[in-house]
Amino acid sequence: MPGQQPPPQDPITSRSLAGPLLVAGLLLLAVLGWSLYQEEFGLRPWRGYQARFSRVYSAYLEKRLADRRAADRALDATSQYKALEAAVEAARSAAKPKDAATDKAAALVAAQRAALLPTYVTVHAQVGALTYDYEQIPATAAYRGSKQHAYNVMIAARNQVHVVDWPTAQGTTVKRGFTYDQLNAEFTNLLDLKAEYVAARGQEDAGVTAAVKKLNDYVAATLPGLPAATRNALLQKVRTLDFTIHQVYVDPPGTSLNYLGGGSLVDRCQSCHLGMDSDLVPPQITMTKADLGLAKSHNAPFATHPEPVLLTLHPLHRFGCSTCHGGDGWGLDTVSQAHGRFEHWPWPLYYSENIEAGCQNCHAADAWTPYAPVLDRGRFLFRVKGCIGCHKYAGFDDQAEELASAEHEVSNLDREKAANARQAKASNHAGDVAASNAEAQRDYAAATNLTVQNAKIDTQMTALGAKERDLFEEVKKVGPNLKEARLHLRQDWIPYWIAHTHQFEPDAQMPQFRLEPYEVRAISAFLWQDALQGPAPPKQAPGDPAHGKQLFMERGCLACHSIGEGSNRTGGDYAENLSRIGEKDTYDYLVRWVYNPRLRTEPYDPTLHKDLSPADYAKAGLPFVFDAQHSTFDGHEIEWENPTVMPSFRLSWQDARDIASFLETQKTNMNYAPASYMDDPKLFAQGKALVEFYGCASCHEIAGLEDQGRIGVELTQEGSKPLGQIDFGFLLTDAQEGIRPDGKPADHGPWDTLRGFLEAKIHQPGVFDADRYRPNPETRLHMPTPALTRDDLEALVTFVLGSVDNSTLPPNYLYKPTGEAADVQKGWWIATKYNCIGCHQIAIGQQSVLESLPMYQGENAANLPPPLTFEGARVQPEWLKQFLANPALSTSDTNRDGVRSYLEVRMPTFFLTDDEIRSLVSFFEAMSSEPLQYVPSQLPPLTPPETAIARAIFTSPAAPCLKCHMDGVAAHDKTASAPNLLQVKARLRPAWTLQWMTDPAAMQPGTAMPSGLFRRENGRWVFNGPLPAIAKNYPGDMAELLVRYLFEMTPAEQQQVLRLTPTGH
Amino acid sequence: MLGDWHQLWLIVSNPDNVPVVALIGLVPFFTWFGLRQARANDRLIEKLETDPELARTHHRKTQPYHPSWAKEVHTWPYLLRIELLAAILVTVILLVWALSVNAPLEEPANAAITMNPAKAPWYFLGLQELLEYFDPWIAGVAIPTFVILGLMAIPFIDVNPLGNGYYTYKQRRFAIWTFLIGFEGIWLVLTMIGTFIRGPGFMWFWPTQTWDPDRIEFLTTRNLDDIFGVNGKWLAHLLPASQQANAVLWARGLFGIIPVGIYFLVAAWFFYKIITATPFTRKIFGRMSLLQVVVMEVLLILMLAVPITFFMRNLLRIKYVWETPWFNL
Amino acid sequence: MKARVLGLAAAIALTMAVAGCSKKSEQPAEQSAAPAATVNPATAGTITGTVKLVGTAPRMPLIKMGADPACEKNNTGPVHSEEVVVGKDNALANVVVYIKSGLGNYSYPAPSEPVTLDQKGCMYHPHVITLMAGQQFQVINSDSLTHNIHVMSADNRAWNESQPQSAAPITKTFPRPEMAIPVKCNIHPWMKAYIFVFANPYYSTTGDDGAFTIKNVPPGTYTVEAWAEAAEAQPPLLSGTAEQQVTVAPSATKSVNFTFQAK
Amino acid sequence: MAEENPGKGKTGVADEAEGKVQQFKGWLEEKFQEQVEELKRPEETQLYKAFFRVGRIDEPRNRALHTLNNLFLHIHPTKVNRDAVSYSYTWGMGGISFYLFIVLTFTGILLMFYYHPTKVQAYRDILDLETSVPFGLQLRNIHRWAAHLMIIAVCLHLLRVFLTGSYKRPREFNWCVGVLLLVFTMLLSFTGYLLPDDQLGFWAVTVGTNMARATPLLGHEGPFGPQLGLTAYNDVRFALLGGSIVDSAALLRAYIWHCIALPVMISVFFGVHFWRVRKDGGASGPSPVMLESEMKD
Repeated sequence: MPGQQPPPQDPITSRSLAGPLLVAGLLLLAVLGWSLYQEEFGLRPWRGYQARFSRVYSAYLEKRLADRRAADRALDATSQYKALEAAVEAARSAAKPKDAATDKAAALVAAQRAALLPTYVTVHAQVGALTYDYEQIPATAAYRGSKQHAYNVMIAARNQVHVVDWPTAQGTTVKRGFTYDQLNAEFTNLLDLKAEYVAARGQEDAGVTAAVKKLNDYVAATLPGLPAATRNALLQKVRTLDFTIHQVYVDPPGTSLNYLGGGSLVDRCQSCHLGMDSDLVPPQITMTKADLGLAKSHNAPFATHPEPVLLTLHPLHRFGCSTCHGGDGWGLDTVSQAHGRFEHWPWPLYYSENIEAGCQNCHAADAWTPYAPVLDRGRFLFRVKGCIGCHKYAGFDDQAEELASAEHEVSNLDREKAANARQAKASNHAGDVAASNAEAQRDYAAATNLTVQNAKIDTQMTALGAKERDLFEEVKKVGPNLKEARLHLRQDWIPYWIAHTHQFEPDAQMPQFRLEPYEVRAISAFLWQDALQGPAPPKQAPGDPAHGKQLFMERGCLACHSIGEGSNRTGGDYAENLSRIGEKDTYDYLVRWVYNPRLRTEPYDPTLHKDLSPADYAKAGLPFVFDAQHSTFDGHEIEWENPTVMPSFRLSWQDARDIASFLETQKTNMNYAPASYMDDPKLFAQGKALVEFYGCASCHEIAGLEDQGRIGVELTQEGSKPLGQIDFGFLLTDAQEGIRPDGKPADHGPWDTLRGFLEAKIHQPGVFDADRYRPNPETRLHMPTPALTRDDLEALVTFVLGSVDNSTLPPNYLYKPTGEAADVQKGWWIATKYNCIGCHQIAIGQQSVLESLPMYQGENAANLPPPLTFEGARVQPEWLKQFLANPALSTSDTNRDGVRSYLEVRMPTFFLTDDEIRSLVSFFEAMSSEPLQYVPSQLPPLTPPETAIARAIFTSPAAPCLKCHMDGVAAHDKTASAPNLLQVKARLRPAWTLQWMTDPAAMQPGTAMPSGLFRRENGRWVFNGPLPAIAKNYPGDMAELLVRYLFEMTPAEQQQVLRLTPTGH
Repeated sequence: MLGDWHQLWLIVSNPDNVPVVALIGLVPFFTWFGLRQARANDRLIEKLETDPELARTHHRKTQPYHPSWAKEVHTWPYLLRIELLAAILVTVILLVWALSVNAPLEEPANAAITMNPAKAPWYFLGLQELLEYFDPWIAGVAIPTFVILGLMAIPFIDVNPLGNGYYTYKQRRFAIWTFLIGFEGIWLVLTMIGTFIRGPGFMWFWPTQTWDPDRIEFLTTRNLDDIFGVNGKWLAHLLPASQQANAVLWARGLFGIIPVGIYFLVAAWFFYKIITATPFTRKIFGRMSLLQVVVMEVLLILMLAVPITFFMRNLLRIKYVWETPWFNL
Repeated sequence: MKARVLGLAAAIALTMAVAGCSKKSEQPAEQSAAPAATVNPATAGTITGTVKLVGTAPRMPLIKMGADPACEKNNTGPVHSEEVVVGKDNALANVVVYIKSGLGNYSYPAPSEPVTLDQKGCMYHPHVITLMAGQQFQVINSDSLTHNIHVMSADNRAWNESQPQSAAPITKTFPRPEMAIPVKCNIHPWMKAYIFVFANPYYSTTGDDGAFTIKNVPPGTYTVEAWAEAAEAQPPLLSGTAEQQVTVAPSATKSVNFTFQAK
Repeated sequence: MAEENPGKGKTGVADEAEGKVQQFKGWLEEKFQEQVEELKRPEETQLYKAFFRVGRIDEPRNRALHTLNNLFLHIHPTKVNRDAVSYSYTWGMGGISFYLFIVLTFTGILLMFYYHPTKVQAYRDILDLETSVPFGLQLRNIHRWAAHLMIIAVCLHLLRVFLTGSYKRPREFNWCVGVLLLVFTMLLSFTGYLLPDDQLGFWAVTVGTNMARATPLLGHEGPFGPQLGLTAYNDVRFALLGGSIVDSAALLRAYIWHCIALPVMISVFFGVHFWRVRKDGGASGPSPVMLESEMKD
């Protein structure tokens, strides 16, 4: 600035920047330090986990090691151990002298070889080079001289004698000369000798090896688990654990296991979940957090897999972790990143409640997934709660879709056939006018092929026709047939039920719709007016409620239905609770229903799209009869039965009346408001629109809406739905902040995830309507509210969450069983569809509903239906087919069980289709691992003496077979507890029968059939009781003899033994 | 719903928005910083203008000066040490930034799942915002091209010899205003709008308003010819029979020329008025060749068109003023 | 200069276009330019002759029809296999004589009357059937039992249909010429016949007298062939020159004889 | 020599030995001092001179030579305008931009070691980079933020240059080069956006390249594009992406633009820019103010 005194020094050149530079430099150092820290620790939290794991796990191992050492010491003190140890010692000392001689000889050979080796190597190289020199000189005249010379040199080298200091057996060293050839020979000889001594040594020690093995086997058998030495090595390894990333790397060829659409799977989960690393925790060790003393820690991911068998089925090296569990296998920086619980990871770890969702990813086609009870429950509920009514799910009760596709296929084939015929005609014509014979022959051949093709199509169409027929019958509806509402239900009850479904029945299968009163009125009126007016079911006289109650309890109704509410509730949850059935059903209808629920008022003709009235039949000149034998009208299939899964119990009309009378007593004193509007025709159109809107026809048969498909979203791949496509409505902010729709904090915090959405949606679908201006109720979300417990809700969430688009996974990872496993899955669909598992135990460990009921406890367990765990091995497939088609095994005497007529509980008639029966038979065979093609084994016929012996055993007092087994005497059969042995030949398999007779309790614990009838003696079964004189000298297998006897049982023989039986009656 | 501060925080803390947030502070600061020095220089100029004697002897900088000081200093060490310091500081800033904020990585690319909002990187958000107002070819191609060419044209149309190499405001009022309007008033503001205002569906959300992907917006925009009811009926008589059916198109096309033409004329006159507002600017204007004037006018007119369109669309709800079958303005 | 080049190009293009057009229009003309002539009966000649067997006729096995008594009903006596049927003077029957080649471009309408194959006494009558392509071929069943007619043609569509007693005649046509199509009845395996389908009417089958006549032959030189079943059998029962060159003068009758040697 | 005086044998030898030791000590000290002195002036050592060619830098000539002789420093003149070293004038943004470019090149090369521009690998490489590559996450963060910072620095550089009128004669051309460098900087950043192959980059690039559809004459949705027979499969967007959608070809193209083509181009223009800075008279100022009254007409 002018006028001012300039500063004495130039501010630029004089000022030092050292200060700022120093500060900046220090800052830089500090930041670099931060960076290093972040790299080493901040971004590597797994180091901390590994350090901690090393600490707790080595403590765990130390403790176990000490225990093990003590156990080892205790074992060492036992006499067996000592004896075995002594045996080892004895063997050792026995082998010692020979060993010493062999070892000495071997040592000499080694010394000789060592002495020979340097010379051998040198000479070998020299001769080799000289030989090459000789060989590479051309054998022409021009080179003859040099070739000869080279030859001489080579031969000289070969013949030169090399002296070696040769060790002898006496320990001295002698000079020994070798030519090239001798060297070779000696060297080979030494090698042979060495091999010989090694073999000799092994042979000499065979005794020792065997003894040691015996000892080790004994130790392993007495003290399973890791031996102390292994444990110690492991402990050292864990103590000095190297902190590294542990990862599973799977790279199946073709596609990828991850959902990124390509490349390998990298799961570094084990970097923190160290208990899963089999290098550190061998499979013999299973430990929980508590075992490690960290029971209360929420941050100790060190336990081993809780279900080791799953790891055996899905080895880590093939499946990794995230394939089943979700999460970000790459993530290592933070827990939330590793678990994929951050915004940008579409495949977060499943929460423990939904952990089995992972199974569904690959097991989507299963009807039953072992080790996944929650998932199985979800599948069960998906059907029972009627989800399947509205939501398509590929492979799940898709007979309707299959039927449609079969029809489609038929029409395609029809078209193809017509096209073929046209083409064949054209080809023939082309052949007729073709210029050359060769061409003509080609044309004719083409035409012939097409004709044959059409014939093949015909066979296909025939098969499809049969399939269609079966499918037509297999299509079942979740809810009752509402065409019969007018005949079936009380008028006043209908609107109440629609409006207050869950008040009337808290765990109803039918979900609660959210309806305005006018909607309820319109829907009720429509259903009422739309229903058939008649012909009414036959008028019934009143029955005996007391007898009805007894029958209701005994026949097995409770396997599916429940009765009583709250704590009084007993029975299964497969079908409706019947506590208030008396308030809704009309008596006459109920009697017919109980008698045979498949009986219909009028059949429905899907081709003509109408219910066929008696008048229609009359017009066609046919009697008004429709059943399995009269399942067509005017040449096409008709719906001749109610599409319900409820079977017929083959009751008499009187029994049906009694049960119905009992059920009619099941009611409260509730008064229903009269519903006079039910006949108001003005409500019809509005009601119909509403019924269509809410998709009632998805679960019910409703006249005029038979063809309405499923109205809901297909859920087959719901678990892969991008979050962006999900409408949280006005709950998005709440979801992000973790506030549940009811205002409480959500269990897992923010729930703006697919899982959170599904949980809220299935629990209370209506919440997503909240705060929305919906002047017209019909603009609300359709989905009704199902009645679910918390566990059931999670089961359904698990099922839907796991239903992902698995097309990106390698196809061979998807569980698509073939052979037996496929039969098992197919059979389970049917077994669960008809609730076979309500009465029968089918899989080992599974419990039927009846088993849990109070009236089948204790000794009453004998009244249970038979377990079917060995059914495939027990009975012959042909017999099973007949039985499933007609469980009474009789066309006339049907009010009974075909096999065990003494049982009160009854195998009902399910009216299964041929296809279902085939599937079930294959299912039982596959469950018992029986080969698919059953060829009855030919038993050697009994000789007369054998018959006599068998009869004697059969009737001996020690084997009172006919005391329990039915024998055709009516009075006895009532109290019998086992089937008639006359059925054996047609029903059972000999192999099973033998196994059964010798130890029934092993196959069916708690059976009335006693075990120990036979004892094993010299490789054969011998009757365990006092032997009848005639049988004393029988040399053969007596159990086998008895099996053969049973397979030859005739009524005459039965009568004969009946007379002989000391316990006869 | 306003008052959703969480939403605002989400936007501001979005890693990729950090530079934009930084710009909010940096650009005004540096503008102020530069203008502050410009003011100092302007004072000096004023002083020297009034005192020719001093002007002859003065070193003519606001920087401290003494005749004994060297006019130039050695690069080594005086410049390089500063560069070193700058490099260290930049490194520190960068490392701190990198250590505290992770670069975003979202879901794997998936053409089936549309991002909502699908936004360009922040430095292109201004262009993306323009897409709301112009046809893509204008916003995405024509405007960027004109911006680049316009920037490159600046040295050739700014004939003002003053203010070369020093901060000054008074000597370059027009140039500085134009640049600041273009750079900060248009480009930066559009970028800010694109970053902070545009939410799902590229809808307009005021700050602190929740970004609701399901929000329903009622937006009507009309074309100018609709407002004036151009229907081409009167034109139909003048057209050959073959074009009768296209009368509306013709009418619209012709009609559109009117407002566009008017705008060009008015804006040209407006800018002419500005650049000839003071004697000084008239002097500068006098130095310009015809080509320079035309190019400058065109560029200025086009630049002004951006904010005008912005206001027309957002306040007057007018979509296009000129419709033709090939392009719309 | 430029204009000239353009003009040249245009000229070339035009020429090519014209050439292309004319070429196209030629093709259909060529096809329709060959009108099939009809034979002038005034100048047509005749080929006649006989077919003889030299040597001893091979013994034909007796056909045993015992399996089906109904077969025997329609036969008066024992029936022999018809591979070689020799008439008086060693005349060879069931030989087909036809013009194999040398014919010009003539069109021959197929005769409207059908050729009939009768199944009688579980034998085919006649044993050798000749007809023209497109001519109707009728099969009748005079037996009181079911036959099937299995025509094993190669160039024509093969077929196999059953004909119960007193069923309506089966009518078929053979659109393509084909020599010696075997016909079989799978129910009565001895039943055998041959069908000859010709494109022209110049064929004749010898009867028991071994004579044949081919009429209405336009003048010219032809190759005439005689086909005898037994000469074609594997192994052949007969041998002989089956082919001869024949020149027919206008309105003349040319005589040709064929001989087969018994082996 | 030790035998010279046998009488004093022992002591003589000892003394002599001691003397030798003393002598050696002295020599060692001397040498040590020398060495220390030498090390006090490292710039005088042969090693230093071999590298830097000139000695002490506090001598004016040497200072100038130091800059002149250094390949890396000779983009600078040996002397600069005394006021041009102040941040308040230059803001240092040009230099910072260049420094950031170097940082970006350095981190970019390291990142290239871990990255495959394929649909299958790209995203997974980033995941790997973030979790298991040493310093991978930091590397990526630095690269990302340096890119953003560079754009900011370039923009502020533009602002400074405009405010000081530094585009005026004789620097018009260099201004144009600078504008191109701005464009290149943005394009570099933009092409890098796609490389992680995540939703962010994918949709940003989709939005960005969709504009190219509308290029007049060159895009199939632009004015006169359809009339020229352009479709989604032959227009400029197709050329940019190597396909009609953003897919593997686009990834590869972005990678090559980002790692090879654009860096090479920007380096060339950097060279031009720096060269012109020097040829046009170094940093533009601060120049002495010019008075209106001195303006020539």
